[in-house]
Amino acid sequence: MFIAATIAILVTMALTLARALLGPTLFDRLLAVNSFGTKTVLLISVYGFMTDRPDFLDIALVYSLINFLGTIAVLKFFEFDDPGSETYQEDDF
Amino acid sequence: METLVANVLLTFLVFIAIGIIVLRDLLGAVILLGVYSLIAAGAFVVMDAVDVAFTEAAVGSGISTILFLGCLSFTQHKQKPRGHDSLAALIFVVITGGLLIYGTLDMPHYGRADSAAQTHPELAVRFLEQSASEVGPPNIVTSVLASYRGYDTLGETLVVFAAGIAVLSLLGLKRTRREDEAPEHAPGDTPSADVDERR
Amino acid sequence: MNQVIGLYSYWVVIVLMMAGLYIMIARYNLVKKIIGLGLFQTSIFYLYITLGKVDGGTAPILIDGENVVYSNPLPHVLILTAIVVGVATTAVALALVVRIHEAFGTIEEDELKAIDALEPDA
Amino acid sequence: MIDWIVWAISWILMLIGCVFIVSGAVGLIRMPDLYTRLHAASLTDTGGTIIISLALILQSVFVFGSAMAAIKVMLILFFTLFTAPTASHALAKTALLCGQVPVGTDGKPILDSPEEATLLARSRPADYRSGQDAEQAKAEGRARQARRDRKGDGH
Repeated sequence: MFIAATIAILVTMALTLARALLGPTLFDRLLAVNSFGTKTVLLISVYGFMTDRPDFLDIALVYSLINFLGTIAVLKFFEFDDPGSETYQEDDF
Repeated sequence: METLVANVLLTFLVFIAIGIIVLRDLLGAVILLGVYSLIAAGAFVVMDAVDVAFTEAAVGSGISTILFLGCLSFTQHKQKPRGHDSLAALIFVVITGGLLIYGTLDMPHYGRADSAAQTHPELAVRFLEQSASEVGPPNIVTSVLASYRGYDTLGETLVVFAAGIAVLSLLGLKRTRREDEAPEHAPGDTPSADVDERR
Repeated sequence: MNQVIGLYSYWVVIVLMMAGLYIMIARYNLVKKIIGLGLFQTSIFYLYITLGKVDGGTAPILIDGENVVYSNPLPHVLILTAIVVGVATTAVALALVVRIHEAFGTIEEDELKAIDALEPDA
Repeated sequence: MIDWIVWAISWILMLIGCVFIVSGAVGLIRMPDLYTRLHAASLTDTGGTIIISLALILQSVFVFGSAMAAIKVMLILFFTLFTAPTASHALAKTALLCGQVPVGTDGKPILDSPEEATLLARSRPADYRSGQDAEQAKAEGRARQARRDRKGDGH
């Protein structure tokens, strides 16, 4: 069960990473990164159960908080900048 | 299975590194660096280094992202799109990487228990067997960090202190937040009035 | 095949290292160079942690039980120190970049060189 | 007997959760614009996390016999339930504020310009319809720009 879940989460992470790398705007990247953080939390929780040592869930806990903090920090950065400017519309790839 | 998970996470890291190279936008690169640290920390958990994973998540993914954002808010956001994909640098990097890969051919394989790092009697073996009776805490990393290598940790603290002093002496304490401008240009913890005026 | 699986992690570490080195050489933007430095640093951390892993081992936190295999704790300790020192280095480098931007108005290396050539005393 | 039931329930929960998160990631790839992607990702993320956490709580109580692990998983669930919707909301709001125009079902933007999206993000819905708040926001923006220009001349 845990192995199947781990594989599913890894596939999800790969798809999310593709969006983070392709994402035309920075907001797409940010969304993908936020989603990726949630997947990392899940992966670590499931992995702890898979290896019979579920003591390391604290790390998943820390990750979920850090992930939220990072996202909000970047969003604040956007908000304090000039909204409506053309800076964040660029297509990079 | 564990090796598979670790290797998949490593492969993600390679893709993110390529993304950081290709990306022209600095803010995007900083966001990708944050997720790079997060994946690295996840892989540290898979490789049994839980303390390192804690630190890497808090410091690498949290604090350094915020430091980069603070720096970017004082400077330009964008890397200028000029031709600087240097062929000489690429050749140099490929040659160096090739030599390093040639050097890894003699290294012990991933997870081998009989390599020199694992079997040295004075280091890892001793820490694993004696630390519970000599120092006490069940977490061996804590015992080594605070007791066997205590001076090392003291030096680390000194380095961090020196870095704090250096940052303060470079940026100064005089930058106070100006009243009327306060909500607009203060994304970092060290807001600057001078830089805004110059812009 | 065995060789490839056993050495894959080292190769990935080398690729990451070279990616960071390439960014530091070929990109003119100073912040981008620091990002490359961060990539390089994290790849080194990875190399050490990889060396400490033992097959079938668990994290080096003592638990009761017969024949428990622990991974090597020594690289973890070294890297804990290195991570904290690394972020201190990054902070100083970023402060330098902010200062350079205040003094010269640019953070592009080639523009800085041009300004420097114009006024050597500045 | 109880073992079988616990295993069956946690298998089913885990499978449903995996389907949720994988479909969310597929939505993240396939959807046409930012706001639809946000919808796909945030909904399935939260749902998948809830269901997988339930499976993990069942496992930790009945199979591993560790109450501590169950409490930790519950804390993770708790934080996710608070932080994930907040992050999604902040992301959507900031995207609108920075002028990301949503796309309609026919593939065309539903607003005329990025500025309009910014004004929409700044106004409350009722005021926006009457247009008063939008005018006020415009005036404020102009005043701020003028202040900045004046300062630029001074130095």
